[in-house]
Amino acid sequence: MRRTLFAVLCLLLAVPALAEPVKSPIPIGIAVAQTSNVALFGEEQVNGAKIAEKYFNGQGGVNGTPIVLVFQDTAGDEAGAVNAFQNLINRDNVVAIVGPTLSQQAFAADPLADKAGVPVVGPSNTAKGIPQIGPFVGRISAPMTQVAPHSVSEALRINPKIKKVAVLYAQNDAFSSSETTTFQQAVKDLGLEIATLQKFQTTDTDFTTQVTAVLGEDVGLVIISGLAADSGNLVKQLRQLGYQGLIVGGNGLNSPNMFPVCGALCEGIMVAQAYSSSTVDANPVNKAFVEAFTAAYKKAPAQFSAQSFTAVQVVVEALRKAEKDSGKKITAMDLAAARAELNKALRTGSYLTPVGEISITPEGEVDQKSFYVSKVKMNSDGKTGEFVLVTQ
Amino acid sequence: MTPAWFIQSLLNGLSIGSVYAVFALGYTLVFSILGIINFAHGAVFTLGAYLTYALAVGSFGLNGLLAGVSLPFTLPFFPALLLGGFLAGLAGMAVERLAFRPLRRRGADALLALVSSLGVALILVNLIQYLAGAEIYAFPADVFGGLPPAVIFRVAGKPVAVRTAQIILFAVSLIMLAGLMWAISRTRAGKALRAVAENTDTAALLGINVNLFILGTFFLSGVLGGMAGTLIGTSYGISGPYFGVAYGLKGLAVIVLGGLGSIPGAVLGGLVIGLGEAFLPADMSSWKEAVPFVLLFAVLLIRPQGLLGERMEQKV
Amino acid sequence: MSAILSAEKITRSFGGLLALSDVSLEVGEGELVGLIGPNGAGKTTFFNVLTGLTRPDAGQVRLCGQDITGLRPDRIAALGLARTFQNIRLFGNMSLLDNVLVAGQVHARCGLMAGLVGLPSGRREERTARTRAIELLSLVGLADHALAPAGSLSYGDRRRLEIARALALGPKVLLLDEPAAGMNPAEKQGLAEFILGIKKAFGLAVLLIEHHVPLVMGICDRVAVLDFGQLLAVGRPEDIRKDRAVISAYLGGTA
Amino acid sequence: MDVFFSSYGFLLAMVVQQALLGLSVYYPLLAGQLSLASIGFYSLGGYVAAIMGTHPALAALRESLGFWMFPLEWLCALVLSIILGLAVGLPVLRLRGIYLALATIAFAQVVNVTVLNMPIAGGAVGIFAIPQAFDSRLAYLFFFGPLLVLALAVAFRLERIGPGRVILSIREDELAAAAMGVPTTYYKVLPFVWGCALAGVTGAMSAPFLNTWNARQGTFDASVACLAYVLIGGARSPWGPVFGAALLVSLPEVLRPLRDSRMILNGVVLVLACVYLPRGIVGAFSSLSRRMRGVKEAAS
Repeated sequence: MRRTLFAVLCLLLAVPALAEPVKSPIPIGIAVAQTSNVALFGEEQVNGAKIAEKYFNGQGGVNGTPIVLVFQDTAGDEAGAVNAFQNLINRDNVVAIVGPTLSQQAFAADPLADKAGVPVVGPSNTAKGIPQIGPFVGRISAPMTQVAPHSVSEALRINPKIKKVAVLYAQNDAFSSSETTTFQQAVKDLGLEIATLQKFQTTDTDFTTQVTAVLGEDVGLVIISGLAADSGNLVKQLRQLGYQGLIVGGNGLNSPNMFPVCGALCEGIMVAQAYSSSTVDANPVNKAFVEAFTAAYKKAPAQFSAQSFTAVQVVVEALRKAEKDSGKKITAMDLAAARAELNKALRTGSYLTPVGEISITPEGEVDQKSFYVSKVKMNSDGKTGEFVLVTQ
Repeated sequence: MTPAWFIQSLLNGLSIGSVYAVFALGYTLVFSILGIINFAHGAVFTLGAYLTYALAVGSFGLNGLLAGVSLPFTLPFFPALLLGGFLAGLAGMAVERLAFRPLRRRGADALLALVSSLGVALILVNLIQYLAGAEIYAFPADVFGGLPPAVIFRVAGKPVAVRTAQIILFAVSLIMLAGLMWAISRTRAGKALRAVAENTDTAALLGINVNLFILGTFFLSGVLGGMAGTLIGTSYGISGPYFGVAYGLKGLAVIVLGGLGSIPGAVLGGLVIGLGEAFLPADMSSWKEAVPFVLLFAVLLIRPQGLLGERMEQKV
Repeated sequence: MSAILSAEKITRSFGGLLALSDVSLEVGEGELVGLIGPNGAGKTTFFNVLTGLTRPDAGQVRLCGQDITGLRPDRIAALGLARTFQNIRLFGNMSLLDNVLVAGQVHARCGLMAGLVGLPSGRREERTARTRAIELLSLVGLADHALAPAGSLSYGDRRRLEIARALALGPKVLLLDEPAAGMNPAEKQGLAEFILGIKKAFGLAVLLIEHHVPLVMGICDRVAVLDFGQLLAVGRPEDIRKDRAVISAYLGGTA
Repeated sequence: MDVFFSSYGFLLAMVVQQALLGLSVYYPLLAGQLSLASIGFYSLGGYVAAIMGTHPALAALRESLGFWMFPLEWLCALVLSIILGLAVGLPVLRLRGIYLALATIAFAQVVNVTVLNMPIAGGAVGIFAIPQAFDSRLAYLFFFGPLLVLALAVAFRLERIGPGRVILSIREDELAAAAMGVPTTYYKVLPFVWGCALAGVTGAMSAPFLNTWNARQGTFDASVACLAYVLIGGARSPWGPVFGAALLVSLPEVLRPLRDSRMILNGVVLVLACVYLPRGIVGAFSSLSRRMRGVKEAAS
């Protein structure tokens, strides 16, 4: 009885697996965290992707065929990412997947897409080893190894008297703990001394222990790798307790989310950025993106939004390219062929995106031409502010 | 270990510990009456912070259903804190009605209340995200009016700094703790509370409306949780709908450390854990999250009933 | 008559309240001793001390000459001291059979593995244990309900099941804590005969706490009287009936 | 059918995997001990497998053992879990009820922080690119399935043999059990350690299953989820954790069309299940079937 019931259930749920054509509008999967505590980033990614959908469909989509984004929530864990991917691959029949939010989730879910031959474009996975998962896995988010030294040397240029440096990082955050090693290397390479190395947790709110340790060392520069909320608090408490020197933040501090946390005390934080919303003059795509985003959400886009926009853009442009190269409409191909063509196209040529000019290497790693060092400039209301470019 | 460091750590520990105590008292009140841990307490903590934020600032950000909606009025901080606490108290009552009373009426396994309160927590947290988004919210810098952000003085040449938010945290917590202690030991309601805690059946015989009483306790517990959430939120910002999870867990450590059901125990437990965290040497800060639980573990092995808990004699 | 169970100068207090003070009592082989006294006299505490549930502040308990003071309750039970409880403590959700089998487990020789894998030795042992358990249930007249949950029994049946369970330990001494509580006179009479019967059949020594004085006087070889933690008197029923201290303290007009 | 398995294969394996974790909570509950330590052992077991599967120092061993590396990982996780289970269980099981539950939560939290502080565990990123045993995630049922069968078989077998009855008697009345000659400490530690071992081995099997392992596997939420499987499924039958896991693991997937409000409904279902199925799914089934049998008997 139980067995027959199971069989019937399977039959009901099963959909015949024939060689599927690509549907029109062309479905692109967005697998980011819409629930759980990772949703803080996922929401920004959703916002950016939605702008991209509208923007590129406004341009006529893929040579006349519109695209449609299919959102599947990955929640905050590995299992959620796998389930979202499975749905996108097998049920939603997407041509490519943009996601997931966290590197840890990528390690669990990307291999599935790779095996199924579905191109993955990681919008925010920066950990080492992700492009190596397989030939279908790529990313547009740069590991910050190249950019960190820039912000530290920029700080040294502003205040050449800096000798001692304090380094702080969020120990339980994958990105921050790898970023800090880059920072530490940069500090050593510049001949500075790391006077104190402090760890904290992204869930921490009280940083007095760390701040007291920093104040005791009389340092001229504090380097922080963390996420927006915790780092914002850390900066706020550093300043409130009397730290006067320069502060360099890692990529996690490159978010307007930090502004409400440290308020006016955010002023002057220097961040290394993979994305800057103030490059609108030189970059028409970014101009369009920033304008559309600001109109929709009443604030300037942050890096996560820009990167998810970029990921969608890369997929759309590669689809266009694939049509041109093969001489066939994507919607005329069967799904597997379309995915393969798209993957090939993704890794050729370069893209002018909101994050600047990028290309994807054959291995899947991103090659980003320019990074930015910006300084936080707070508005007089003490709640809002912006990142002002220091160098380019 | 300099004197300045000692004083600094002491101040930090007392300030955060007193909020732990306020928060944990919410757990303790419910536990002393029902013998059950209310897993939704952390969610009420979060809710309290959001409510006060809404009242004090007037609007939420750009994600979630309430994006762009703003209140026609805003309140100064202290009225907002009180009203937010009151509303969190109502939420506490809703938790009772949804997660606890139906189970009590059906005489279900007491453990099941853990799961159903967890379900309510899940609803609350995701509802917050649905309505207000997953963004970080921080109270404006001038939330306390024109007070300076911190006071700095020197001890033996080294600076000791006290943030205004810390002082307010400590002061409000102390007032709440003192008020609660007084109410429980002196007022009629407090005595009735102790009677119900002692024995529900006897209390019913004495003419106490037990259901109403439990509802009242949940209200009080919600007020404590919600106000603790606001206090932490003003000091450190509201880090999204999952803001309360870590505190919820820490609160459990506090009440068990102090002794389940013991009100002075919750206060002592809060202070011990707050001080324990504050006095952790800076180079061990990566172990900070483990402090409450290591303390809890150690105390339970030495005193299974917690610091101030009463030893339960088995009745034969 | 050699003492099989002896308590020497047992003292125990709870938070300043002296529950037992210098209580000494011996139970001889095959003897039935009654323990009477008003509520709160310390009778149950005395049982708890004997069975290891409560540690005495001072004094010594011996079973068959061996010092068992401070041993864990399960060790004491395994050595041959079985008991019932004043407020019946059965395993309510388990069947009658399982209740008895739990106590019989003390005698099991085969380990957990043998049972899990279903080795022949384990199965054989399980069979014998079941047979014995059914015998014990028949003895108390409950074999028909062997598979019903213990919680479904009537009050009197629960008392009898508890005795059957205690007997499954194969005890040398059986401690019965108010077995007749809540029974009507006819049932009490039946119980008295039942106790005498099992005592004889199993060659047991029995120590019996009972409020119902006529029952105690009727069947016990000796009676001990406890009052406010003090042992007032020990002796044959007819002597106790005449004991002045006992009469004034406890028996009052009923003597 | 193909689409079903390719879309839901992972979910099926996941249900079985979570059912194992549910059972690891179920075992100590047999003796009335509410322990939430399982997730700590699950996390540790996963780290054992992840480290053994990726550490460069063990490359030669992996080379020579091939597929047999996996059973070796399970064995190591098993041994570690048993040793640690004994070390934790012996002192902790003196505690009663909610104290025990909280002490075990504390244990899992401390494990979490410790792991984050151990360089070999890869910090917050954890360990990734763990060698796979199978091509498909569904095939991991070959790992989890037999373990589940074993765990269920032991649970059902326990109901019929002496030591199992003894364990149950402790849940019914620990004091009376002691007075009936039951060495209660031993019979409390036994199912506790067995639960720890089960969780540890499940973790070791899960590291390749998820392909990555990190400290977030051992969160408090996960601990409570395991308890929820047992209670929602039914704490009085070994099928309970299985049905509970099946419901609670697949629920968020079933609710996927609701998008960002799905977790709200998930919570609602949890509350409703507690209120309307106070004895769990299995309990509701058995009383339903009893009633149906009653109707049949009345009719005949």
